[in-house]
Amino acid sequence: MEKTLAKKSFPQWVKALDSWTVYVPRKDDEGRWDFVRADGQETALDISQTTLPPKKILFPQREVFLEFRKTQAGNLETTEIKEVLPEVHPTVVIGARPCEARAAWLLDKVFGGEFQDIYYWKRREPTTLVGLACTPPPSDNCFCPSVEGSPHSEEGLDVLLTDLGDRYYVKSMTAKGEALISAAPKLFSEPSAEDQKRVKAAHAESEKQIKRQVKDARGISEKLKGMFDSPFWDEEAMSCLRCGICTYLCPSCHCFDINDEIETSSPLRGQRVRTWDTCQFPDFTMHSSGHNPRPDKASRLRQRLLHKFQYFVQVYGQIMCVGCGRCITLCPVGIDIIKVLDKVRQDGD
Amino acid sequence: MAEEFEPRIVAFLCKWCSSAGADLAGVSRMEYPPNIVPIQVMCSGSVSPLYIFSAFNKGADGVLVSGCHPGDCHYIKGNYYARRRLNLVNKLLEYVGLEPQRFRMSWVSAAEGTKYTQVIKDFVKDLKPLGPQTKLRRNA
Amino acid sequence: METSVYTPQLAKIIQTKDEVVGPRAIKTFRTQFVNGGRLDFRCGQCAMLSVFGKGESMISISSSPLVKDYLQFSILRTGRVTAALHDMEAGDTIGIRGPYGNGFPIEEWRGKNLVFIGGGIGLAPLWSVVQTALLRKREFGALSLIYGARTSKDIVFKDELEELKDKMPVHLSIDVAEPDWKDFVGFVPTNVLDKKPSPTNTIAITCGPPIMIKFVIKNLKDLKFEDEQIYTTVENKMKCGIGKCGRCNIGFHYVCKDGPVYSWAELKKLPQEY
Amino acid sequence: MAKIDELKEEARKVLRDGTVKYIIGYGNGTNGWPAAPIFVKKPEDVDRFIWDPTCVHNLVRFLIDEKRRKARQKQPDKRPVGIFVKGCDSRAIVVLLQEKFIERSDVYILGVSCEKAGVVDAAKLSKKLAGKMPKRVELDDQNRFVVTTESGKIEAAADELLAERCRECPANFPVIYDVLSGEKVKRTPDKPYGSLEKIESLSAEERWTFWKAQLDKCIRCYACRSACPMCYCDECVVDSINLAVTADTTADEKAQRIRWVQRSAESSENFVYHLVRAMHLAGRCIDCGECERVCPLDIPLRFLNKKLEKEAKELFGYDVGFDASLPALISCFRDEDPQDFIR
Repeated sequence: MEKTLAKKSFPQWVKALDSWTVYVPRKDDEGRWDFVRADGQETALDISQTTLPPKKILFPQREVFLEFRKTQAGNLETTEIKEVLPEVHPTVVIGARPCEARAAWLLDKVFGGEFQDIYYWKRREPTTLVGLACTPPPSDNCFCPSVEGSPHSEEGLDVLLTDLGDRYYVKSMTAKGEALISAAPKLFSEPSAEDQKRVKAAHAESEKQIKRQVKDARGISEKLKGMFDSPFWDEEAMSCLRCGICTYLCPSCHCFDINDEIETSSPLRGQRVRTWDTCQFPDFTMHSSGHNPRPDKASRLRQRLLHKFQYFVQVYGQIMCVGCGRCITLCPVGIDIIKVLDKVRQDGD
Repeated sequence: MAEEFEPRIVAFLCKWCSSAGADLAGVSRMEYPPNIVPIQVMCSGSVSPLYIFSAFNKGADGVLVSGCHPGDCHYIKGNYYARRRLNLVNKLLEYVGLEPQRFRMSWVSAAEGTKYTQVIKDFVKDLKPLGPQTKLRRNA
Repeated sequence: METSVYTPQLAKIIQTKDEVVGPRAIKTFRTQFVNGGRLDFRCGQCAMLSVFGKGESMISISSSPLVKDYLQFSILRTGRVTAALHDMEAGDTIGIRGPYGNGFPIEEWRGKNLVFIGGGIGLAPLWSVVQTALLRKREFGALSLIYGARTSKDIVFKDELEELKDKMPVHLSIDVAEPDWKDFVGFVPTNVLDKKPSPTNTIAITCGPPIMIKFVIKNLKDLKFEDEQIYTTVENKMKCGIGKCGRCNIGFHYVCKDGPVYSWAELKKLPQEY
Repeated sequence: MAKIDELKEEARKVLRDGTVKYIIGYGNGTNGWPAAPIFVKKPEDVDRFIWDPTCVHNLVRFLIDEKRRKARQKQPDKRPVGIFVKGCDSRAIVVLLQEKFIERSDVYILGVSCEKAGVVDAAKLSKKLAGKMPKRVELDDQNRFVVTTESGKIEAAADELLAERCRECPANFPVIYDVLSGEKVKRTPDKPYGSLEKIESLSAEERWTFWKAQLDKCIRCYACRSACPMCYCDECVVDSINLAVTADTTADEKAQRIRWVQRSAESSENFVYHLVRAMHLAGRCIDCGECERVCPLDIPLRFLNKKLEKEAKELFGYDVGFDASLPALISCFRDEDPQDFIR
């Protein structure tokens, strides 16, 4: 279903979605974007570069798996566990970037398959992603076309909005998307032939405005297979500080840790909790004996790149990186995976 | 009578004097509120800021560190180090907005049973109006 | 109501046995599910044991799948969860979820001789397939076991090994000579060279510390064993057990899901990341 | 800011005659921020070094990695490592020397004085350029920053874009160096702790709401800890298992290790982490501002450490990073240390 929505009636549309929990991107006074609950002050959608991608809504940093307690009756001690499944209200994320929705589409593959991760799906199924095509690209480090995405890609999205100046061109790809439109049908009108021509032009133009690119990503993926032991990684990781920015802020990074967190120790009461984890920290792979298969930052930079550009391709057939540029922009020491990948392509030995 | 709020205080008592002062108060059957959870440490200088933050994290309404008067320290300098370090902890807690009455340091010698009970009484009196400590507390 | 793959079933420890005492303590546990839980598994598969309040730990199931009334785990005391398990006695409750891992491809080994080569706690994962092979003795060729530990006190399943001696040749070894030790003295890989198992129509399965596996495989190659005839298990840190938390990978393989059992032919192609 | 041409010659010389293993400095970054740390081993690569107001990183952090690398090698190369330092960075070296973490012979210091100005504040510049990235930033002779972006040049008074720490910098020239470029312009900031007043003037409740709102943003990516030259513990209070596990660490040691901070990024856990880190930096933090710069959520962490630096100065008259022979702040005392808070 394809419609158009006047920009000035965008706030009414958000208000009309009152049976959903609506998230919109908002800029705080330090100029940092983040997804926040809509509170009626939305005017129009801006091209936004949120620090934390919508991943924080689908795959939150903390998820309680189960609660455990020990109860003492006389000398009989019983252990009880109670599974805690999230009850998630139907949710809409407006203003997600097409690359972030593409990352959600990749996470669907990881958390689906033979072992379904019910905590992820309890949040993913009721969530509708409304994307805004990137005309122009939100960051100077965007490179989605190089990794089989585009500023107007539709994977993972339920609705794609394209800014045509005074109105949005609304394309809904799924039933979930159509439900949002039918929540306020009178705000939408049929697209004219002129609109359709302009939206194609806008999409074509948006691809030209992408400033950075990785040539032959699939070729690099092949070449990476033979580079496990190369000293290349030591030189590239020399300035790495081993922090977790590049992975925590990446829309497609999904590694996590599971820990028991104690509220009271006797009688024992606590929760088993999933939290984000990163391959950049040493205790991610450290054995109880102290042996660490990935002992230094070079092996961890190699893991981050191989996982995204080689392992994921071998297992799921897709490149895991969606080209949003966050890890490049926010790296404190300027490690730039585009530069690293180009070096792999040019002289990877 | 409404259930009156009883603050729970974690008290790090130096083994050589404050803890002995507490024993003296007990032996002399002095009355003082039962709100403190005493933790005996070898010296007030050995109380790490981490213990204090962790006590507040686990729900303490007040934290007391009680050591020997300057000059009485069994290890000569322990209480001088504590004085400097816990002064910084006090300033930092105040700076992030924790109610200043919640953290207290005192000198109580082994002979000052009465002073010990007075410190506890004052501390409980200060904490009662504040209600439970919810700021740094872990709400699992 | 669908339940999560991460939620363990509750189980009671019905029996514990101290295999090894001291700093490298090993204890064997037999567990039974409470309120009708069950877990069907294949030899060499593992289960994630939960000690609530401490965490989880991936342990291989050392009882045979043909034994239905209990699950047996032999655990080395090495960290937070395993130390908590060692402090438990019969009647305590733990959580078990699984089974995880690909397990030994025992059906493919029909009609072949099986040589089990274990080191220290490595005998635990092997024990499941040893017991199963014994219970289905007619389907396999000759069975034999080469097992070693640092000292005679570090040998696990001491009584069971005695019984095993009349069912198959058992070649024990300890690293350093001891007064009343009559069997082989030296490392397990050297014991393998000494016993010279013949590679014809034989599968060698080895588990133990990585350094031992490395040299056992080298020696087996010297004895003309083909890569496809050598199987081993790989140890990596695991948390989810179902190939999602991202930490246990060697190359694009997730050890918890695609492993931990590998033939040397497959493992050779993967990077040295274990 | 002083030029580094003579320093480059010096760098070429020491690399050519091998007295230095490699040199840590600033080169051109590609991620949109002009400067990025580089490591030069060969004399002909010395021309890659640049020096401009975007050289904000504190390179002393890499001396920690160097020490760890040497500890892992069987026959480590004992030659010193060259490093470009600003005034604040040099004070970080003094603290590492004070704590005997490195030897003076481990490091060959190329000092550059900031003279009249200092470095730009990344957050202020990004706000001024509305998110766009600067191509080049220079300081002209009227002490104004000239910022070149792809859509032309912008000028701004130094004061507007200068990093907070530079405005309050007690000594914007290296206090320790082997070679120095630029004069030592002594500048006494009128209010050395001026930036704290904004928070100190708030009431207790307002301060709490401020810090709770800020620390609730924290996602525990530990960039602040990773960037800090003073955070070099092998085993940190927040790590889930101890990192310093060796083959002979007993099971009991690992099992009885107390988990002081939970892994969840909950407000209570974030507070314990940041408060403990602030206390561990008391009298050691040289206010290089890296913790604040690298934080992806812009949490004003510098204010935590600056507060303790101010207390250390006012309560105990303790200056950080100027004298390597001084004992650490909390392992010394004076009889006249205040004790009014003890009752």
